[in-house]
Amino acid sequence: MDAILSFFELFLKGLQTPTLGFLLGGMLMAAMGSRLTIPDQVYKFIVFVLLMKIGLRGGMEIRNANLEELLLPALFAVLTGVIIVYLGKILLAKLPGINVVDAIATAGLFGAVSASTFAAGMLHLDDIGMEYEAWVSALYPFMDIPALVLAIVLGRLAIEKSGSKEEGASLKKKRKPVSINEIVKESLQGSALSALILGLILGLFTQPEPVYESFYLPLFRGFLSILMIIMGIEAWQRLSELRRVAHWYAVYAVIAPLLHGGIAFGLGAIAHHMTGFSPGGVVLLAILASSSSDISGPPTLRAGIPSANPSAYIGSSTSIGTPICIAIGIPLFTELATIVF
Amino acid sequence: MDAILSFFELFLKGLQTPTLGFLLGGMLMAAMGSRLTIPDQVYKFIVFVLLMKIGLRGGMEIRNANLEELLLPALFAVLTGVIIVYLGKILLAKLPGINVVDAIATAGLFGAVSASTFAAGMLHLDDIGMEYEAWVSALYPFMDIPALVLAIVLGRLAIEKSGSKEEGASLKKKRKPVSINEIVKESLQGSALSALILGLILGLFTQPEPVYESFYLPLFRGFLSILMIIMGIEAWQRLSELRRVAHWYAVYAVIAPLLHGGIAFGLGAIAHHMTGFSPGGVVLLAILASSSSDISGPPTLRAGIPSANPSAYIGSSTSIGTPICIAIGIPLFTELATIVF
Amino acid sequence: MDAILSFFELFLKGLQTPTLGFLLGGMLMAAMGSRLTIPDQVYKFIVFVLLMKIGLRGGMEIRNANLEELLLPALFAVLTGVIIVYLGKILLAKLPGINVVDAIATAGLFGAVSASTFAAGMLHLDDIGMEYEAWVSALYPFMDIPALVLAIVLGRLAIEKSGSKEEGASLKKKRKPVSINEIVKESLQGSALSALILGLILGLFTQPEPVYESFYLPLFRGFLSILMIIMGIEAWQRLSELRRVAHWYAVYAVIAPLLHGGIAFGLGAIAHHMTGFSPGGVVLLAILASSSSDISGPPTLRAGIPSANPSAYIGSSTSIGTPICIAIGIPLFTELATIVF
Amino acid sequence: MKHKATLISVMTEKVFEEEVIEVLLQEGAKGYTIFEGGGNGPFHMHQSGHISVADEFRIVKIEVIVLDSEVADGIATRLMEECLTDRPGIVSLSEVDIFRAQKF
Amino acid sequence: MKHKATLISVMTEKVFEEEVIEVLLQEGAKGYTIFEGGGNGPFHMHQSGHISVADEFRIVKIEVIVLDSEVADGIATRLMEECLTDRPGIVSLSEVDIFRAQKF
Amino acid sequence: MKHKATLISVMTEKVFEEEVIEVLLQEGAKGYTIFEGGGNGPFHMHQSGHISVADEFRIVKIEVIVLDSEVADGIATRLMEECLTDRPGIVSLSEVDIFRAQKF
Ligand SMILES: Nc1ncnc2c1ncn2[C@@H]1O[C@H](COP(=O)(O)O)[C@@H](O)[C@H]1O
Ligand SMILES: Nc1ncnc2c1ncn2[C@@H]1O[C@H](COP(=O)(O)O)[C@@H](O)[C@H]1O
Ligand SMILES: Nc1ncnc2c1ncn2[C@@H]1O[C@H](COP(=O)(O)O)[C@@H](O)[C@H]1O
Ligand code: NA
Ligand code: NA
Ligand code: NA
Repeated sequence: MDAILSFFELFLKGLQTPTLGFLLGGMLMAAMGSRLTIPDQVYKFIVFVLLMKIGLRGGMEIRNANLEELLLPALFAVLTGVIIVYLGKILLAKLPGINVVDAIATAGLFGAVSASTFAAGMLHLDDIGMEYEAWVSALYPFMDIPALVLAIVLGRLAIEKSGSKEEGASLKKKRKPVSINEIVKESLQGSALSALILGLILGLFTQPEPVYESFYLPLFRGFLSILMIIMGIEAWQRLSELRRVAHWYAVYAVIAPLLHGGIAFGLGAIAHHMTGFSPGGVVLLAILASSSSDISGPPTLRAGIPSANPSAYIGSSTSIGTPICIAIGIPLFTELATIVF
Repeated sequence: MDAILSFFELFLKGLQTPTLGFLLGGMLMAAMGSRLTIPDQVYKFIVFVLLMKIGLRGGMEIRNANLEELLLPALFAVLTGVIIVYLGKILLAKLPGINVVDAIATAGLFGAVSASTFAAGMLHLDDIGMEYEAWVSALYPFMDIPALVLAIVLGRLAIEKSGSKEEGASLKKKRKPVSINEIVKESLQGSALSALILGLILGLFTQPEPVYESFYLPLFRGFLSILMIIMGIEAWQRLSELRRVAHWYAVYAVIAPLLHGGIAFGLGAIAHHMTGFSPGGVVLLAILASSSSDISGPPTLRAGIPSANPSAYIGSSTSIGTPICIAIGIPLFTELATIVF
Repeated sequence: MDAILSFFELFLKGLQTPTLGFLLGGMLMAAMGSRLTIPDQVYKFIVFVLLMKIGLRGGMEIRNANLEELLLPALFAVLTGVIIVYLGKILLAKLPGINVVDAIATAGLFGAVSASTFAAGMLHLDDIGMEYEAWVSALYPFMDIPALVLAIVLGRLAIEKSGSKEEGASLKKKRKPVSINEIVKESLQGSALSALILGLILGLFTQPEPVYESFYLPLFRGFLSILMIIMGIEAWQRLSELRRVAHWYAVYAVIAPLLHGGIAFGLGAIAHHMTGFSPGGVVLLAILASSSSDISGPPTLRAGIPSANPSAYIGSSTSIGTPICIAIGIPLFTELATIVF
Repeated sequence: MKHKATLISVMTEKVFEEEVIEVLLQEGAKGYTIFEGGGNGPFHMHQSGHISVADEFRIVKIEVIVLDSEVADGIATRLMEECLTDRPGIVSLSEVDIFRAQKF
Repeated sequence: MKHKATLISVMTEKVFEEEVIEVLLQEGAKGYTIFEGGGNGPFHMHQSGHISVADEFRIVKIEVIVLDSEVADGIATRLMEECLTDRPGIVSLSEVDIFRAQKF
Repeated sequence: MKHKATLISVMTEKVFEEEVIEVLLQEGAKGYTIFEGGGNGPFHMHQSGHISVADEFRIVKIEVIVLDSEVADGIATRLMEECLTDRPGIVSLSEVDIFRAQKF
């Protein structure tokens, strides 16, 4: 009871934090029909700087870290990504009016990771002073890639099985078979993961402290605030697309972030007890799971499963999944960690 | 006499302030045929950050403000906007070679407000330490919207009256009638006002102090300097358009900023004596009036009165009105305030 | 021997400096097929801010400088630009498989100056505390313009001489003759030189200290780091173009930066002994010579000598010349200065 | 299987884009594509250049392919009368061949 | 000297651009041009709008001119079958006159 | 009222845009539209890609509609001879129908 009260208090206070406030502000603007936009190129630059900042810091701190500790959490990250996709396939595809291929794509996006949400989570922990391992940002690809790869493989298998008979024949001859290697490579080469990896490498092998302190760190909070406005606008605008697809997507999108975060939190707690994974690390693992990909995921899925309907997967993720994760997921898992550990 | 001398001194010193210097620098570059450009997307982002900064600060300070004090200045802002448009219609439309519809559109743009000029005015007051009310930025829409709405309504009435007889009939059936509500809504949804309002709301209801201090505030001066360069380039480039229209536009554009600022200064002085409106507030009200819209105004007018010639209204405002307002208006009204109050 | 050792040490340490590290990081990303990109508009804005920063500082410091001292180094800058082009024409054009027009264009690009490399050199000197004259940035156009003008003139003469006989006749009637004035004007109006000159003027005639300290200076290091990533990506991507042209371009591009820097270093040393040109100034003169133009040079050459193959000149310069200059040239000339002076 | 169809190209300022699209959809166009550009025409001046403080003044080209050439004529006529009479803009029609006629 | 040629226009999402170009080059096209835009079509929704968090969903138009109209038909057919069957996209052909035939 | 007209499309690099437009205006074109894109052609390489440190190398397409097909031929011939002989670029002509002939 106390916990619930304390969570509501936290939530109300959360509404006042810039992160959530700016997200809601963006939604409000879009809802009022505002023509406010942040140029696409600025958006890309902001995301790049945020990911470089996270990567650089991770890289600089990893230098003295004990990387063996990463093993179990990384394994759990992979496991979470895989579970989310299978779970989504089972849950969503059974619902009325939902095509199995669309269900798989949606689950893939929820299994993948949002860099922006992750950045918001990190800033939150930094602000309240909850510590986490230096290498936590390196967990990102361990959850992101397996989820996307699995979704694409399952999606293509589903298409082949149910496949449009007339065209099937001519297509099979010409379309290349699913290559897991290819998809993994494609994922790693995406702009979000590339920026993170570049930051990690530069943090690890060069001495970027002066530029980190004078540029990447001071811009972090401001750029994140703008990113939240963009995501808010986008969330509202995608709602209209969500309305065109089955309502069950909306239901899934409300529950999924909390369910997925909960699963990861549980696995993280096991790591906490087995190898001393920090409470902050557990929270960030939960946020990775709770978030759904907004930058690299959609185009990867689009290329991988072209016949899946983006209105379904982008709509669910951007319009509902992400706001729920930021508004409820982040404070919830943080609060949970202070109670549990 | 002393006052005039002191103003000239101020003006010479003003030439050295970065704000005006950067504006003139931009004009110089364009005059020399330079291919220097600031990308459009960067321009939009800069304007967004400036307006968010102004809005956030306003919102944060309004929390403890006595909002009743806003009433009279807001009323005077509306009045100024309306006076400017009628005055412009009367003065400009009488001049030889000037079409009444173009005259109205031009007056509308001068009645509306320039966010960039307003930002320059605020920075100037901050630099010399002249204080103003927290809610002054909220006056912006009270002058901007009435001026644009009135101009569009008058413009359309003028077209209908003088209207091209042949097409008139078929048009009247199909064109929607003027809806004031629509125009107000359109104005509020424009990107400039949206950013300002978003900032105000976030400043009022969330706790954006950390992000304000670490991001919006420190970038303000630099972004404004770049905006001045852009405006200088633009001012010069539009001169060629101004040359295509009647010379009287140039005359109007020289006088209007000082005349309009003077009117608003007078109304502001009344508010000063009646309700204690601060001298800084009076100066900013005068700058709002003196400025002419450069971001939202032109497209609003273009959509509202498509047959009005943008070379006339944008040329007058951007090439002459804005530089006069920044170079002469801002120091003039500031100096006036130190003398008068 | 000691000197060589000390240089290698420096080079290894240099690999860890963010400047070089970020350049290599960008190359690595591109080599791994990453889709990481920095939007073009952001790139332009970054270059603008870097050049404004350099210009502003130069302008502010020049106020108290003895500008007569600039004469000899400026003369040597011109001389270097001219020597590089003639040398390139003689060396490159003799090599098998190389067209004389392409050779001249390539030499022109290596004679011209890279703003980004120059910025990297300045930051390096600032970091190690080696001082240089306030007016050093003003040397830029003295080397850049003569090199480009000479290359275009020589290129056009070569075309006329060897010229395609059939079309020659009709062309000669219609094409305007080479106008040196035109080319100089075009160069000065280019976006890079314009930004530098604008900064110099504003630094000289206005009081931009507050905006310099609050904006241009703090962003310098960070923006340069991003520029290095962009240049790294670009360097790798252009390699494929270089592969389409004669291998001798690659050989030239490896040697040229060191050779050209060496020539300028020698001339700078003369100025050091004659007029007290500072060691830091000598290093920067060498870096100007060692660098090859990446922003304004290519389009100027493209317009001036359209039949020259951009794969040859851009490929050599961007893919090999620039990385060599940054990785080896900058530390080499700096080290040389500490030994020699 | 190739089919004859008509491509309608509308050039106008961005600020009038929405109205044009409304007409297209009312007339039953199943799809359209929009490109941004710059331009100059006999009706006033236009933003063709680099800096564009008033972005909405940019030129857009809206392309629509319809199967029936009479529908195309109807769309073009409505556009000329309703959207472009006292505004900048031109409309042109040309013949194209398309595939999968059911999409148009 | 004018020559008859065929212009092939492909509209699809950016994410499929690479595959289309691969087919074009395989079929011997000597050049092509790409424009970015926005659009809407009967196959799912598309990003036509302003903000585009998923930039790869933008519409591109790929234009290729080839001399031989049968080559054009062949390219169009291959594109429809291989690249655009279960994906967004349309292909159209039109007649143009070009100069310097050796370039095509 | 529909009228026959000719659409001239010029693809070249941005750096040569100004010269092309000069020719168009000299020949009496009353309007033109420009789109930016990327491309590849047989004459050297072009920037088709994403990053473009040398923005002026981008491809532009300049579209001009003129009423008289002989004027169109004249423009095309002048462009080929004066602007595009030793430079990248192609010119194509096609037939279109336009409205309000007085604008062209
Ligand atoms: N003859 C033309 N050829 C190509 N585009 C044109 C032509 N005339 C006008 N345009 C385009 O249509 C827009 C509006 O033209 P206007 O209605 O004449 O102002 C111009 O900005 C051009 O982009
Ligand atoms: N009738 C049409 N006219 C013009 N463009 C179209 C048309 N139909 C589709 N398109 C374009 O082709 C893209 C893909 O269409 P679709 O395959 O129907 O999803 C759309 O986003 C439009 O850009
Ligand atoms: N066959 C073609 N089809 C479409 N566009 C082409 C073609 N050939 C060349 N282009 C365009 O024209 C530009 C210049 O071509 P080029 O003169 O061959 O270098 C290229 O970058 C393409 O954008
Ligand atoms: Na996830
Ligand atoms: Na005003
Ligand atoms: Na050089």
